[in-house]
Amino acid sequence: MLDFMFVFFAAIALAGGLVMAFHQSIVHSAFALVAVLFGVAGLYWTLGADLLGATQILLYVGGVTILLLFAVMLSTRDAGRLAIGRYILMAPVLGLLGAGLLRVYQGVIAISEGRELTLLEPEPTSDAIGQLFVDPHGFLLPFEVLSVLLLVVLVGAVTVARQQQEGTPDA
Amino acid sequence: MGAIRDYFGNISSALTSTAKGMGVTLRHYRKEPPITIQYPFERFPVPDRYRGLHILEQEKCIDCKLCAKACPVDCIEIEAEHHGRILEWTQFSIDYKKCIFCEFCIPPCPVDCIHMTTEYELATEDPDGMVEDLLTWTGLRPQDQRALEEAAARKAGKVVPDAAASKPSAEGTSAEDMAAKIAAIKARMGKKD
Amino acid sequence: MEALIGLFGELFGLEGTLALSAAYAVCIGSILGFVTVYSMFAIWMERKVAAHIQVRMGPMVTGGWHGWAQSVADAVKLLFKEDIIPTRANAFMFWIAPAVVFCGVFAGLIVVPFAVGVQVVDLHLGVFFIIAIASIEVIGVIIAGWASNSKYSLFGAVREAAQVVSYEIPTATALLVPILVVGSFRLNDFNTWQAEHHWLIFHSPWLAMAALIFFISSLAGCKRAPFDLPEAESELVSGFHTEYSGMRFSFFFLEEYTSMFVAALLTATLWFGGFNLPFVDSSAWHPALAMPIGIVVLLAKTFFFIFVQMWLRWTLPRLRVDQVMSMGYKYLVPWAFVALIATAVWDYYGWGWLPL
Amino acid sequence: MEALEMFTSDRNADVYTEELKLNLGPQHPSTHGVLRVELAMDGEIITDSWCDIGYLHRCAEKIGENVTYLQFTPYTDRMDYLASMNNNLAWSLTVEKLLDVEAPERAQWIRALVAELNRIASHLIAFGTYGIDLGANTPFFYAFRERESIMQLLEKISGARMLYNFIRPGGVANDIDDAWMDEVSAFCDDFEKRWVEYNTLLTDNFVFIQRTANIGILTKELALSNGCTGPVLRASGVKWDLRRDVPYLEPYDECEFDIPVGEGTHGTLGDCWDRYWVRMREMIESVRIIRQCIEKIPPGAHMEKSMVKMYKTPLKPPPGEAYVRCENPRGELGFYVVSEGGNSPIRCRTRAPSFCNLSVLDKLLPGTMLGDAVATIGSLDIVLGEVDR
Repeated sequence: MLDFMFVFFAAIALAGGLVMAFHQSIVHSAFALVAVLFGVAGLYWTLGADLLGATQILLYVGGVTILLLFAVMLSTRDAGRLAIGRYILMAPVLGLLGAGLLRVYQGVIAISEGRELTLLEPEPTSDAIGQLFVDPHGFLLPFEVLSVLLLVVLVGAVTVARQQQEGTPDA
Repeated sequence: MGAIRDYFGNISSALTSTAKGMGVTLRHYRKEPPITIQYPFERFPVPDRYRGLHILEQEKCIDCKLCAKACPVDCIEIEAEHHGRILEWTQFSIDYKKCIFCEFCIPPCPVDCIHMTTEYELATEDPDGMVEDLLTWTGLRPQDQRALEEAAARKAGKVVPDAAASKPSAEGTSAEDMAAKIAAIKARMGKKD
Repeated sequence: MEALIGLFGELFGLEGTLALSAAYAVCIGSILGFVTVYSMFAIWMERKVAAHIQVRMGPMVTGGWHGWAQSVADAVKLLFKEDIIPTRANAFMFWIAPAVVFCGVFAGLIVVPFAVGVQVVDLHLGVFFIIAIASIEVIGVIIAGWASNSKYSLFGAVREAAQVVSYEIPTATALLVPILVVGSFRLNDFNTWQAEHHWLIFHSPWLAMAALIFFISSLAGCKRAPFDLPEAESELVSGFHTEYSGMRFSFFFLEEYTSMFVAALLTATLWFGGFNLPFVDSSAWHPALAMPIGIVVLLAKTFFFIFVQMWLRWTLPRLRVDQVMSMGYKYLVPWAFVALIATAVWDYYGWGWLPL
Repeated sequence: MEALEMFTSDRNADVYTEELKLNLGPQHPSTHGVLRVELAMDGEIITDSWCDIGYLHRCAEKIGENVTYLQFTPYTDRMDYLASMNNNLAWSLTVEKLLDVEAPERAQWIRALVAELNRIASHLIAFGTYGIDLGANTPFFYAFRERESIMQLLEKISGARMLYNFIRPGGVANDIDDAWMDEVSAFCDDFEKRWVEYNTLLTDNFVFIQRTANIGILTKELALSNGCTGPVLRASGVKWDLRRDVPYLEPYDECEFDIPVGEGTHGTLGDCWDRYWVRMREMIESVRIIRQCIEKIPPGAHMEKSMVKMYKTPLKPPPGEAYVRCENPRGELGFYVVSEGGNSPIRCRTRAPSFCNLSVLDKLLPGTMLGDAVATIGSLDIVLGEVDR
């Protein structure tokens, strides 16, 4: 069952990725990104990282892509379609990158060869993650530092937005 | 400080006014009886003075066309041929597509022959059916025919064939029905014959 | 779920993946059936509640008794209605949007415990899963609004996106408060905790406040009045589903009523004792007795909250877009955090509140 | 308002959101008929608006020049179809002025009574539909419940539910009896209780105040320069009511009543809430007038004797002109008629209050949000039958 689910979610992610890369309309690409993120979330889930999967859906599918869609839909009409031709020069670079990635995968496969791969029944991870977050010997400090960073970012965003407002004429 | 007071004031007024409003709606939900009725099965009583579809007392009508003239929307079409005092009726129709039920056709009538009933359902699927002919008969009735023939015969100097047959007779239930209806309308409207 | 798998094994000799698939199919089918029947009932109920509040009678003819079959008749009508896709709409996206919208809310129901053992998956991430999976619905609405190629639809979709994404914060934060007390995401743990102790709504004033905040922000999540801006009838005609008709439109309807159900059910499960009766300890009862009573109790609580949602809808005017936002960010979010922190302190010192 | 303007994007900036043209109407749930408002939107904020009227134009004025004076009475019903009595009244007064006759005393009191009843009915519609515009559906049905009582009362004396054609040149069509007046006073008692309920439900509701206070502020200067009248003008703080200033019926001279004006209770003077609240208080004042009418109504004829013949032979007023204005629920309704001595006027002109009130819409909308546009249109309380005529 789980391996079937793995294939299923991987297919969704892959198909979404292909559509995202090759579709002419940027809005369609954004929607395809949703499929990719959803597929990846499913992969996390099948691999036992259920909290990560749910967070992925909550934050990326339900949050980040919506901001992205906002930006895409509300921007000017010219940005709606991308000319692929303009990026043709980048093809060699991308090709090299792809080859490198293939090599990496080859290495991974070589390492795992001969080992028995078993998909484990997912274990609850939320308790452990929660403990780690509030454990002084775990990730409490990075967690707090990140919170402060996010707070700073938030305040900064508000400040920037306020300054722009004051700058607008006829306010 | 004003801002803080506003902030908490907003919260409290939002909660209290919502609660009060919900109290009103809950009272209606639980206590107030519905004011609507199940229309085709039950109806509101129509007041006596209601201006509904017309009814015509054809025996009385003298084809003076005053009602048609009074009509603001020209919805009344009257056509009749006069044979002395006898009328050969072709048409007395009201186009209910046009009629605005203003009642201006009622007061001008010198013989008080057109009335409005309390009938108000005039919805139809057939627009042509909206032109209603108020006539109970068209052309000449047999007794009128006979009376005319008599008159013609008298004019020509001939003998009258049969006097008894020319008497107008109350015939058909529809005429009786209508008389009853009109009497009822008159009683309602407080008019006297 | 396990019981079902066992049943399939016994009856048909199914094993392993096959039994699992069959059990899933049965579960999903029954939830789908439940959702459909529930939605029809809820729509009928909504019309009746609205009518009685508004001194009317509502549907009275179809089906005989108080027009109970009105929703069935409507559903049949919607099924047979011509499927219209606007000429300049994006056909594929237009086609897929209602399904996406419905999936998100529908998937949330699989973790809900209706009674002891009546649950598809006893996911330990229960509450979190519901919140996460429900956020997919926003994508569907945006697709619908964008693909309809109508300005009203686009307005509705943008409003929906902004509103639902914003209100996810107070919703999730308010949900964290009972989670903090119980110490688990698993919905069943809430039932057992509340059976052992007391209903969480009586735990402390902060939990009551969290319940209120959750209820208000879940209204916004369900696009119910006074937060029904995405489909604000007087402003946007019908919002993001302006161009939809027939079966596709009914999917949006199903979604709205199912999300109402999920919100009401979460309120009932997390704060109001779930399937536990008040003052009665049902944990020792025989499952054959506890199960139907549990289902009835939970549904009764749920429908009470659905009734409150309807009652609010027919009482309040609609807020404006920016007011919805400022309400979310200025009032609900801070107070949700206050409730969270206060609950942590409260529980740390183990203060009591009501003599329970 | 200024706060909102800050959010509108700067056209000269590198990045700005595209302007969106939104057609509010002609078929739209909140335009109260077939009004089309073209809005230029910057996100949710309206940057510009154009009002497009004429979808309901029926040549009412031209028809008035082709039918007799009496025959035009039912046409006036159909202008402001929510306040037919008041329209009939204005037209009848115009014709009477032209003929230089005056309705009998009892007819004048009956006229005032039914006109005030109809004013309540009209304001109830304004109140109910305003609720619907703002998303509260329930007050609408409560308003219709009371309006239904009024309609049944008026139906009893006139024979029609909405287009009464009751007040005619020379008097009123039928006399009223004591039983009917008892019903009216019973209605008044009931209505005052309901009115308190309305306030609980809508007027004092926090969300409602948020949606209407400080929205669509109509300054006194703008209202006067655009010829706004009625509750729209009074809400801006101008105490001008023809019933008090130019009493065109005897009862208005003799009855005691107040003229509610806007006070800016929850925001700025002349905002949507003020307009709404002026209407609400006017209903109570109308109830006061009705009570006094029932008390003081004198006996006598309900129709001028010399005028009865108008049903058979068309009225032929002497050459001349007449202009009469009346305080309708929506403002000053004026009829201007020029006679050359024939059956029908050679010039018939209507000063429609809704039309003048609507003219401020384009000035109120820019800078507000889409939801406010709906609130503003609703608070002006227009009837498209009268705007387009």
